[in-house]
Amino acid sequence: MGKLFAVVLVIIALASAYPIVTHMYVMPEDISTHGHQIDEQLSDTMAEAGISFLLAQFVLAFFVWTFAERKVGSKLKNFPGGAKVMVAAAFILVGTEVLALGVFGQRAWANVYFTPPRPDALQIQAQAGQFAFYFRYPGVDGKFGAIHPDKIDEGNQNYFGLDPANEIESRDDIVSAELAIPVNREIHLMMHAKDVGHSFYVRELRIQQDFVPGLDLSVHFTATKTGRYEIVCTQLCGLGHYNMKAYLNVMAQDDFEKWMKQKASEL
Amino acid sequence: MRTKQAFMTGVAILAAVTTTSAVPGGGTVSGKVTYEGTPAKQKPIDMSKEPSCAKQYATPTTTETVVTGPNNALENVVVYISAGAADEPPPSQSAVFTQKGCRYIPHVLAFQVNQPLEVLNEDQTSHNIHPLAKINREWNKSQPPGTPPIVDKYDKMEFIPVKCNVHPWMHGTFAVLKNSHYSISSGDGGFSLPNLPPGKYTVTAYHESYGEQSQEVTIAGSETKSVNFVFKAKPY
Amino acid sequence: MSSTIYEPVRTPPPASRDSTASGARVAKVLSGAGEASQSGIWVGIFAITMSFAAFTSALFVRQGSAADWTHIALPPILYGNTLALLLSSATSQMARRALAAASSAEPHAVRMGLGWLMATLALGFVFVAGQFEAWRQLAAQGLYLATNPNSSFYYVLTAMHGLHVLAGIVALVLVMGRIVASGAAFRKSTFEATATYWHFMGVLWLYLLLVLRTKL
Amino acid sequence: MEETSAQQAHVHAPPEGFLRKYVFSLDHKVIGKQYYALALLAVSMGMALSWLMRFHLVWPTTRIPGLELISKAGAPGGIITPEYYLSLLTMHGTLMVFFVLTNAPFAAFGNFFLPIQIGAEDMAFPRFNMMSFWTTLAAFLVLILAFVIPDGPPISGWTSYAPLSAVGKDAGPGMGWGMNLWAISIAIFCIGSLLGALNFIATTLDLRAKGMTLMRMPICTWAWFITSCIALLAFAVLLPACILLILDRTAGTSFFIPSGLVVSDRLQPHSGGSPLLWQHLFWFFGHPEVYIAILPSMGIVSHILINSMRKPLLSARVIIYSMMSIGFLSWMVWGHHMFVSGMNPFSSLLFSFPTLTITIPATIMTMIWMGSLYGANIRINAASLFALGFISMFVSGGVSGFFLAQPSIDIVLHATYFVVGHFHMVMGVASIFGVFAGTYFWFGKMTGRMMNETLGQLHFWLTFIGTYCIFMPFHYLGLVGNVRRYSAFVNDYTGPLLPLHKFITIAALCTGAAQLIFIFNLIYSRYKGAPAPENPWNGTTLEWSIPSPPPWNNFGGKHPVIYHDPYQYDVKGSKGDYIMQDSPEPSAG
Repeated sequence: MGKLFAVVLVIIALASAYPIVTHMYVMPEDISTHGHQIDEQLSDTMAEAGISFLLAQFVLAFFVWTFAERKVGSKLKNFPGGAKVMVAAAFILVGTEVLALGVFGQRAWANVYFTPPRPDALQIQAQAGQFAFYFRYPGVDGKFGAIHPDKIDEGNQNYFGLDPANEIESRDDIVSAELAIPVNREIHLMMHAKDVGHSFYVRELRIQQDFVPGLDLSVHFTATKTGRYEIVCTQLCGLGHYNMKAYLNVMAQDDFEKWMKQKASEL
Repeated sequence: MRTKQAFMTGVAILAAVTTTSAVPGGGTVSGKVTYEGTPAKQKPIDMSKEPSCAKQYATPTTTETVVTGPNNALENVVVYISAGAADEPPPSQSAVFTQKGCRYIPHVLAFQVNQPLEVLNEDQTSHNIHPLAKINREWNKSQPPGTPPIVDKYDKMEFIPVKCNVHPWMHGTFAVLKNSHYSISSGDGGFSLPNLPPGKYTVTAYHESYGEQSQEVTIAGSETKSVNFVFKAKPY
Repeated sequence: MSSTIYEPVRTPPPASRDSTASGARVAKVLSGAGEASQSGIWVGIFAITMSFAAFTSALFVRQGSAADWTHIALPPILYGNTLALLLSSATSQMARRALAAASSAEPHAVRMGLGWLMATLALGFVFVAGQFEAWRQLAAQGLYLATNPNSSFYYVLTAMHGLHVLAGIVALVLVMGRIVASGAAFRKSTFEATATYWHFMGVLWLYLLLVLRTKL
Repeated sequence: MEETSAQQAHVHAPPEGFLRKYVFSLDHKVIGKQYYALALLAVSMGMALSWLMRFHLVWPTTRIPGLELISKAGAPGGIITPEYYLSLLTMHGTLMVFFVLTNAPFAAFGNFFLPIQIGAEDMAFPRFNMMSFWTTLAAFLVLILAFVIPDGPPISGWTSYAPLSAVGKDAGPGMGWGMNLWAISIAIFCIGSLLGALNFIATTLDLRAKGMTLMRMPICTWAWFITSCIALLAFAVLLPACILLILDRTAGTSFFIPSGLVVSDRLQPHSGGSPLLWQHLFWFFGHPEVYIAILPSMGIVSHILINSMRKPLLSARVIIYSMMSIGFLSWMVWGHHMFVSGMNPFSSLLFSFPTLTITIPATIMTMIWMGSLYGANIRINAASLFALGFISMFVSGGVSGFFLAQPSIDIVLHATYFVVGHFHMVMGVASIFGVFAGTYFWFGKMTGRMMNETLGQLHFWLTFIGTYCIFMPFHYLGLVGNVRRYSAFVNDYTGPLLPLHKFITIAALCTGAAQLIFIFNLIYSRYKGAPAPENPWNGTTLEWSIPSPPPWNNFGGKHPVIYHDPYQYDVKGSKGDYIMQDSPEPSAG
């Protein structure tokens, strides 16, 4: 039985490692300027964690194989060096690993969160509500109209609660269900939650940030590859959570301008 | 209570009989609903979040909060007798509210108090029906594709905004009315309330964005009275 | 080799050290959980402190999270209540002293202790009544639980503390019942525990009062 | 009141009558069994719910016959609606975390064995002990009441993030009375757990038998003691959080609800609240809760491993100190659940380091366990197999912690199936393995009859392989970015993942079915099992020095005196290869 356990364990360990080693399941290609750091961090961690995983399982299997169900009265002995070796080893191995991961991990994090957006970044407001995202562009006047929660009227596509009757700024605000952005231009996304907590997750952008009601957060990123990518909500927000998504549409600069004109004409 | 009900039904049936028998003698109120001023521009709906619906439209459909027709006709206005007519028992056939292409068909559904209401989902995605009733009991149910219709009824008169939580652009209206004398203005804004026994009536027109208007009208015999409503339209 | 596991493994344990130490413990165990009620009450106090720490840190976070913090003027009667509670602490201390001297030899000590406990109990009731009065005064000003965040926290904190005081009152009554029943032969441990708890109620209230007064 | 009950514990007469004996019993052994039974009921429900969820995920349009009878609105025509899926998810999480992972390894085994292992006749406060079980049961009943009310169970997940959980019925089906019941149930549960923890601590401190110094307590006693210290703090924080939540929902206060929220087209009448406040309070409880779930299993596994290895651990002290430091560190890491939740990015860094540091004591423990296996003579049986399985499972679930502890990686893995796989392995399966091991090891002592070994080992193999088949793939899904808590896969990228999801579902159904073997084994052995001797495993600790099952007062009125450290195995020159803790026979110096 002990031998069987060892064999099964080794098989499980190898089988578990196989899809990782062969990159069977991976994130889609990164299209952001900061993402590569996260990816490197991820693969470094994968290497370290993977090795410790296999090592631990194999050692466990080996010990069980060797020391299970020996004949009665067979001489027992202790691991040379005893506990002290173990503790020292754990401290050195894991300690360094932790430190390394910690320190390098912070670099990637700092890159995303501690660098302020460039002043010329394109400002877009994102609003998350049950159960859809809507995005707002300031329009020609470059100003966002104020938000009046009491004026929200979804049947009439007034998702942000704008008051064009009384406020000129909001008349030219462009509201869209897709996030259209120009390629290679930094986007400063200001995040506003209409009702409950939501989250903004684009795998290709390596960006995930919660919408917190009453707290206006923002993220900034630069997309380097045109195309259509999925924006999904990752914060449980109610019955339609699974279906809360929108599209990120990265366009060439002139396509983006065309798109803006077309949207403006619909106003 | 029960006896009262029985009595009411008796009366109602009598009324029904008289009205139906009195079709030649019954009067009619008809007319047009129009608007003045500039109504809000109906915006195209972006359904990209729901591909199965989006692909049903060559060009994106627009919102339906204010639907207008030629020469200022105003559609989707519920015209009904708010006073003067006896309450009637509900018809047995049910009013059907269909979700198709992530829209409500019809956009405004009028039916009677206690008349069975059937909600169908003909889409490939699951919808959520949330009638925001204030007087009646509020409910909020999801309807995955391939599930049986949701059957319900309302026991008090009310205009109930209906929304789908999953698809924020989906909005409609339930008009729960006390009698069978109602009509929803068509593309040309026209409506007609036939079979009115002689009497004095209050005719009311309800629009989801522009509110209510009422007019008095007296029917003697089998005449046809013409009543028109004009709503004030706002650009925003 | 067992020496590598537990150092030192000497057996049988040096009678001097071990048996006296734990011998005493066993004795206590036999005479009922004397120590247990003491450490029990301290553990309980620790838990209560923790949950009020949670409440008050919530208060501070909430105070910083939004601009809607309208500071309410505390009803002056609170200070009267505070005084009552502190006095009750003192009287319970007197009771403690009296009862410590109590023995079958001098039964009057028991009566004295009971008297002090009566006073403690009365003052406890005064405090609770006073807190109710404070609520009524606030309500008269139109300040209710949901009026503003500050009043919300005021009601929550005072209510929670009040509940704990009531629990203490119940415990006091029980203890006094015991003392009346068994005279000088009553078990001191539970009384001690109750007294400790009662003092803690006073300390806790002072802390809450401070928190409710301070404006960040 | 305390003292009468304490008195009860030591001078009370044997309980009379069915009610006193088995229902409102003051006997810690009966209460332990009651907890075990409750956990068993909860785990069966929780597992059934996970079956429904997994089934719906991969066969969304297939009718589930009979489900309509349970909830007509939730499963019209036997097809699960999105909100009912979330209800199942919420109840699964709540049942498993609170009523299984907290009750089984801690409350159940702890109640039964902690007093025995320290040589006490009962808990310090048997009345409190009884109360804590009945409050927990009440909490359980209140929770499952949500299944039968028209509103249905809540849909906001076991973490119940505000404002979704706070705004009331506008937030969706189940968020009316369903959510109220949830909050009330958890509040009650907190009270029960606080009473229990208080009792455990007082008992360990004051009722130890003569000679039972702290360092002579068995490792599992230590684990239960440390766990109760954690629980005392954790639930003391969750209780206020629940009270504030209930007030927000019912009294119109605004602790967690900010201004200007429009839910279901209705402007909410609240202002100024802080949603993050709930997250902080919840996770300040929530992360220690993870260790409340896993530490007792660590203790039980160490206890069983030593016995099956027939030699002591390299160092029991190191294990105990590691458990302490884990318990201590668990208070500084709650923020790692909130890396992307809008918390100050600097604090993310602050939380990241202690989180990574926790891996050090965890690794030390693992290495001590494995290092001790070296040169042993491991007795293989159902109990020891599950103990070994625990180590493997703990490692597998632990390494994925490396990823989630780093804010930068958490950006892409947060809220994906990677997280689900991680915590199911490390706190779910691992801790349940500890419970299984404990059951096979102690069942004889608890009931007087041994469990069937063959069935036990069969159960192990199926469960061991099955759980790996279920939870390893979760990590792969997460690496692709598959978001958790989705009731249907409508995203473009989920198509190719469906086969893997099907595999998981099938594995889950099979593994679940395998648990029926365990249930059968429990019932069968309870009545038909071989009679259990006093010391079937040649154990050294006090529970093996008394009959199986133990008499109502454990030691038959005698007061054991302790001469040894708990694990005197492989002792030269002694008759057997072990010396009981209470035997005066000298151990080799």
